[in-house]
Amino acid sequence: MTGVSLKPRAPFEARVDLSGLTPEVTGPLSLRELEHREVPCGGRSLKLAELFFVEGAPDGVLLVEIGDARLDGVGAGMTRGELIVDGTVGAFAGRGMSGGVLRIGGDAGDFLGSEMSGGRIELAGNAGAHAGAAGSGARRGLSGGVLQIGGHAGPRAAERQRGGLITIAGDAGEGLATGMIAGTVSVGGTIGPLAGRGMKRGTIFVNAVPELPAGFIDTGAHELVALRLIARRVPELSAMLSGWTHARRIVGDTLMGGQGEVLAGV
Amino acid sequence: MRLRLKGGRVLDPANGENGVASGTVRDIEIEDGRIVAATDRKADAEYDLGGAVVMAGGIDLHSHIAGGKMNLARLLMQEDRRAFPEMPGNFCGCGGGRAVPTAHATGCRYAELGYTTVFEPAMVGANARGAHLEMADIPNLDTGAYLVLGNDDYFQRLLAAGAGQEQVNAYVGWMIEATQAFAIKIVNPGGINAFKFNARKMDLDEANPHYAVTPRKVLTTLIRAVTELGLPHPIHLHGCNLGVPGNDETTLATILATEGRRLHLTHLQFHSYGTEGDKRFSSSAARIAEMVNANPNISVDVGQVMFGQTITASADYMSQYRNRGLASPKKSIGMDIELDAACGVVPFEYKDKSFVNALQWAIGLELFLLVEDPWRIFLTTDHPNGGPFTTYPHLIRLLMDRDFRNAQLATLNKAAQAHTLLAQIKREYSLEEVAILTRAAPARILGLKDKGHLGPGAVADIAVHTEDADREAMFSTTRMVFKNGRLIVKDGVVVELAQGTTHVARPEFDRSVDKDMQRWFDEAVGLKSKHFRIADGELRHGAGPTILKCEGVAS
Amino acid sequence: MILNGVEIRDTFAEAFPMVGTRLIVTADTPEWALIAGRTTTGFATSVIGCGCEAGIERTLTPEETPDGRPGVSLLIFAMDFGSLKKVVPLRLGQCVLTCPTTACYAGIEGGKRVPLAKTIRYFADGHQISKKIGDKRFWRLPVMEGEFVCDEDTGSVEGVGGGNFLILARSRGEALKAAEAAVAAMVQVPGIILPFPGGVVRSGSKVGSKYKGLFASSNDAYCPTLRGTVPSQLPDEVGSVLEIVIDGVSFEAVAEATRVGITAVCAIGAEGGVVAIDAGNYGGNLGPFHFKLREIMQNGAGETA
Amino acid sequence: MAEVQTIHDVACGFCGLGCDDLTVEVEGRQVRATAPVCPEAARLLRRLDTADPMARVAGEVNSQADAAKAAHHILAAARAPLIGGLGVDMAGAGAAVDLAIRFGGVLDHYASEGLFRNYAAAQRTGWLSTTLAEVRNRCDVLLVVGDDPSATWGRLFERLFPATPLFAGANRRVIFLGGAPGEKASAQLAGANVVHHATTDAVAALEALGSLTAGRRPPGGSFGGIDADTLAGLAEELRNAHYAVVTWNAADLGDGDLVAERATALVDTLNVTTRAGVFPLGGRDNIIGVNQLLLWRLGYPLRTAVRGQTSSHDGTLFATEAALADADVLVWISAFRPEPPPDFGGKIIALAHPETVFDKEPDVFIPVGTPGVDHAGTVFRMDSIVSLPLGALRVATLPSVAEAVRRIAEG
Repeated sequence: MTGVSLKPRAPFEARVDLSGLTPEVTGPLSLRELEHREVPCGGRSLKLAELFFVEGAPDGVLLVEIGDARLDGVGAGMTRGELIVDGTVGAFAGRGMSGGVLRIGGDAGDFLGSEMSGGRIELAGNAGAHAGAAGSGARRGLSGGVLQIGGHAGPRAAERQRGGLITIAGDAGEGLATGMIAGTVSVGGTIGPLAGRGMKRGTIFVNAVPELPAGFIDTGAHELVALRLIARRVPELSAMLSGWTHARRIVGDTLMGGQGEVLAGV
Repeated sequence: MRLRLKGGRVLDPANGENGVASGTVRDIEIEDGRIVAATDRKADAEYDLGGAVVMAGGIDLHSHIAGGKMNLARLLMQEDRRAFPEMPGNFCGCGGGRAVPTAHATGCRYAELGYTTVFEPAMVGANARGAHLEMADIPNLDTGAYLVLGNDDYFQRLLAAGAGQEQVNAYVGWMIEATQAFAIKIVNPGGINAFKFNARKMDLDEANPHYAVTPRKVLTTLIRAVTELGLPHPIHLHGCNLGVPGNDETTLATILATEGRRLHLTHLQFHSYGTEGDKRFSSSAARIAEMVNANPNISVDVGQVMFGQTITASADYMSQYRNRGLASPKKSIGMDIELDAACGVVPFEYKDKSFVNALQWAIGLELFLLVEDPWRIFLTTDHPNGGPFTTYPHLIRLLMDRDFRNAQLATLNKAAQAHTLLAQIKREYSLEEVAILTRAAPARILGLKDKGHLGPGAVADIAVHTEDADREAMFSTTRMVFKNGRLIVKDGVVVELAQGTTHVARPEFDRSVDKDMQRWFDEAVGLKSKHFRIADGELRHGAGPTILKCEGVAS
Repeated sequence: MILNGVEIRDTFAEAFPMVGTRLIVTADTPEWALIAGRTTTGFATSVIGCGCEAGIERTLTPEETPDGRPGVSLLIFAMDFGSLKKVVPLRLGQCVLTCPTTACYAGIEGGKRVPLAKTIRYFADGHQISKKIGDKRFWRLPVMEGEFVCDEDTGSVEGVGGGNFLILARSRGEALKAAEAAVAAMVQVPGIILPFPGGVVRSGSKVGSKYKGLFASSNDAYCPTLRGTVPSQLPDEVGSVLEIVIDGVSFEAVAEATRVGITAVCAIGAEGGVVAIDAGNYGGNLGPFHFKLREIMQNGAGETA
Repeated sequence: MAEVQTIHDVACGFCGLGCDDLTVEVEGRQVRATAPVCPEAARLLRRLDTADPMARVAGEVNSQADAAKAAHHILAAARAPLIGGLGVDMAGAGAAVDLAIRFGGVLDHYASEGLFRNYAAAQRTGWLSTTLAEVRNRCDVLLVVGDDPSATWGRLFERLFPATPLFAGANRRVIFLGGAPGEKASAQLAGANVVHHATTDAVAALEALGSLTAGRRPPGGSFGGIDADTLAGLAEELRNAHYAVVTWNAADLGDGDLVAERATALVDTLNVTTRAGVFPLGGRDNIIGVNQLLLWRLGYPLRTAVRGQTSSHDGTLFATEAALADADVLVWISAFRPEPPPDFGGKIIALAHPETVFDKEPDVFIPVGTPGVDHAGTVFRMDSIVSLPLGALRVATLPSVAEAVRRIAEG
């Protein structure tokens, strides 16, 4: 095995925050140094070794064996390297990440990839609320990179998204892309109410037109060259868009003077 | 409790002592928190200073350390807090921040730089209780606050109605006492009030749209009030047109308006801008310094701009609203406050490659170097408006080391370099001058007789620095800092927390004003005047203030 | 050196540095892509009068283009980067934006950026939409016909302009036939264009003029009707000369095109009326790129001076 | 019988409006407020001559000292405490932060939901706001978004609309966008020109109003159920106002965050040409004061976790409901009212109002006095600027939160 592996000694009794413990940080440390590194756990801070078996050889890869829904901040602040979680993670996975790859085998809690600016997150399961969104107090959600959600996404995914790409293979919850500033989000499944509310710019790709706020205006179906371009240039969207030559273009949120669009394949 | 600090080179300009120049060392003796004449009695503790430089604890007479606007700044700039957490250790307050440090971090970082007294220069009356609660949580520092006055509707109404000076004096006295203030600050005289009536600018002789009162009238009336009430510190003035190119004329006119009465011009750098050159922005530091030099009634602090991210917080909502578009990151808060004042909070990043920012930097240094009397100019960055106070050691080196200064200058925006005469200024501050700027002179202008010096009777607030040719290094780390005779910092690190006191001034005034104040608060403000008033016991967790009784000069 | 009866003269073509860029223009049909390509590269024979030299590099199959539609690849060269930044948006705005069904993409990744939609997006009057994929941005401009899709910018290369060779033939008909054969072969070489009409120039020039203010004038040494009246390069048997001028993205591309072109001409040989291959130069002092004909024909490569 | 003592100008710390002109009658241990007082304050100030409950540990009556010891033991063993409720005065808030620094834990106030909805605007873009005395005297057009706030702040319109404002003039305009004003509001606003526009979607109505105010007419005939022309008329009124104020209660609005954002944007637009401010409602049980204290002590607002000499803040993860899911100990502090702790499976230490009725007996119950009734204290008003000294109305027999917490810390 290459890289460092963290294997929880037992299910966590409180939330553990791994923010900042990224491959580029663990890489230069010896196993012993890593074991002594303190991480917040509930109301205390504990040494990593009190929570995990720390094994392997430090390099650019970090592996978390057996996830835990109380494990927050996995890959938060990552700039390079690779972080793989075999199971489920808690909140803020990949928050503020600017590079590298984060792969999560299970589900993720709230704020997955929030304020992310680069790199790639691949989530196999479902994401909680606010995936790719702006965290509390932050002005912008995901502004670059790719966030791929294999399952469903909770409410307010892509809120205040500023750029980059979010793909949701399953359903998206209420308030998708609320206040979206720019960027692209695609949803394979159904979409909850009030998607795109207050959206300024950006694109939401959908298979069927969802219920949209009053400020959205249907401009009809159009043959769009851009669809062909995106289908070829963006591998993450090829499967969804490759059959599309025409799309229904619904522009909004005009109530706020927005020029975003919902594009639905026809 | 008797302490003896042995073998230090004592730098005490207030008492004319310069052990650095003479090379002589001597002991300093402390008894129960105060400096006493040397005895041969046995001390409870002795500290060998090994020839290090000994000065009185630093005094910052203008640094925004408490009050509602600082909390708004914290709320708005969580980035600052997150980026600079306090280091864990025995004296960690679990807070942090650099531009707007938490109360605990403020007290600790100031102490580590050898400062022991800091004044909050813009306390809004409506928020005074909150400001005092916050100051009580600042360890290691004695504090005090200047009350923002002159834009309040009560005062504007008085002037509009042609009230006599006695009536004004009574009001000012009442407000000082009610808010537990130490001095009077005027921010954009009348401008904040005018902004509430939708005026967007206010010159010295421009009439308030509602009251028809001019800033000149506000200024001269309040100068007279503090003089007649006998407040130790003159009016602390943040003048009209802050930051506006061409405000140099306003500043010069303001100095003339004093007609020889004492006035302190704060963050003068922001008020020394001309309109020459292609960019219509130029340095008027030389003109203004000349005027300051010629008028011994004027004292100033600079409000030096230091490059990097900071956040600006001011009662001057009119100016802050104007600067709102320059916010970086792009967000800002403004607030009209209680018929009293206002505030504006705008994050700002001073960039060395920006023409305007680089020139602001140069203008500040020009002022420092061209104002001749070190007893009338004080070292400030208007923390955090020009930059955080933690940049002081760097600033001191800029003043003391011409080569360093010119090397810094050479890296700045080229056009700005061409617009400053800084490179030609040969002056370098001496250690003694720095001690005057940061200790002796502020104590004197504040009327704090037992501070800023090391003579018998002085409060034993003492900073010990190991001499280093690199003045930034020297002032970045203190060897020892004593607060009231207790060692609180050793080798640059806090080793104990001391509870400071809050200085307040107590003038005599005609108490018949109270009846009118009650009516005003009942009818206009919608709050009982007695609840506006702050009791002594509300300060410093019940310890109460340190009161400086003022003797009025008026009959 | 004599190849199939054709003398390869011991001389060199002297070429200059130019900056160039490549655009990929697609359309719904190959015909419309070609129309867009021709229009965009029209009136672009020589920088002297056109501001740039441009041509269709080749046509592209749908599989080769970013949006999966038929397209053309265009090369545009100018004397300096500043001019290139001016002429490209101008031609894009007048000839591609206006042309039905087209889209325009960057054809070169690296180098200094030449604005495409970055400049012409303002045509959309605020309705332009941008999309960033990876670090590449493209724009969508609403137009009457639908949407015009265009990359934000394209890269540029320091290329070579003015590579050339001269075909000295017995007659005009034979010269033209040889030149056509050369062009047909040369257009297959990637990275080059032949900016003159049909790839051929009949009015080759020399530097300078007797008239003030003219920088170039008729290459009298190669004009058959002046033989004897001026110092001539033409033996008696030569009745007509045609030149092929080559601009390319690199020295190698131009050298290769030169080789391919001369080879095609030599294949026609003396039998087809070709007498000699010559090249235009200015004594080697003006342009840094020297394409030595004999070396190219011997080694298949040249060298820089 | 003790004689009845009438105390005037009593300050009230319950709803955040900061009324300080209450009259209270005190008779021995009994306390009752007389006019002027709102029903809520009257209820919360009322005290009967009953004996205070004793402290309890696991349901057994115990001394305050032993209860403090038991609480100390629980906290010392705690892995993830939540210090919640936080209905305390400033001294109590300081003690709660000390407790968090000592034992670690998440700090949140039980009424913080509205605060954080407002922070969606205040922290992200900032806002231009105003305070009570400014609204009272300057506001000539008041836009009230959502339901009539008088239900929560009984004297709000009485405070905002005095008989003779300094500047606002006679014909002050109040626009209710949402619920209709109730009887109380209508009475308090008798001198003002009141209109009501019901809306199915306050956010959409505000968005359209914002666009219209900025001079953009959005496509569509009605927004949130309000006719576009009506909204255009309101926009005109706002633009012509000398000092327009927008107020709302984010805690009460499902999309409170969006209301705060849209109101902020509207006020930003207005300030380009005239003056305006937002006046967000809130402030129950000194939440604003506690939040202020956290900001200057920890640098973060409520919903902050302290652990191992660091603190971190998150408006979602450290909200009471979310934090409870992971907490093992709940320190429930509610001194202003008998607010019971939320349903929680772990150990509960309740520093609570003596009349608190618990669904489940807490592990430790320490009854505490009420600031402004049993002991003096300081509370902040909803605008975060003004704070009020609360006085003691009777002799305290219960400790203040600050005292109780100090005893717990000492063990």
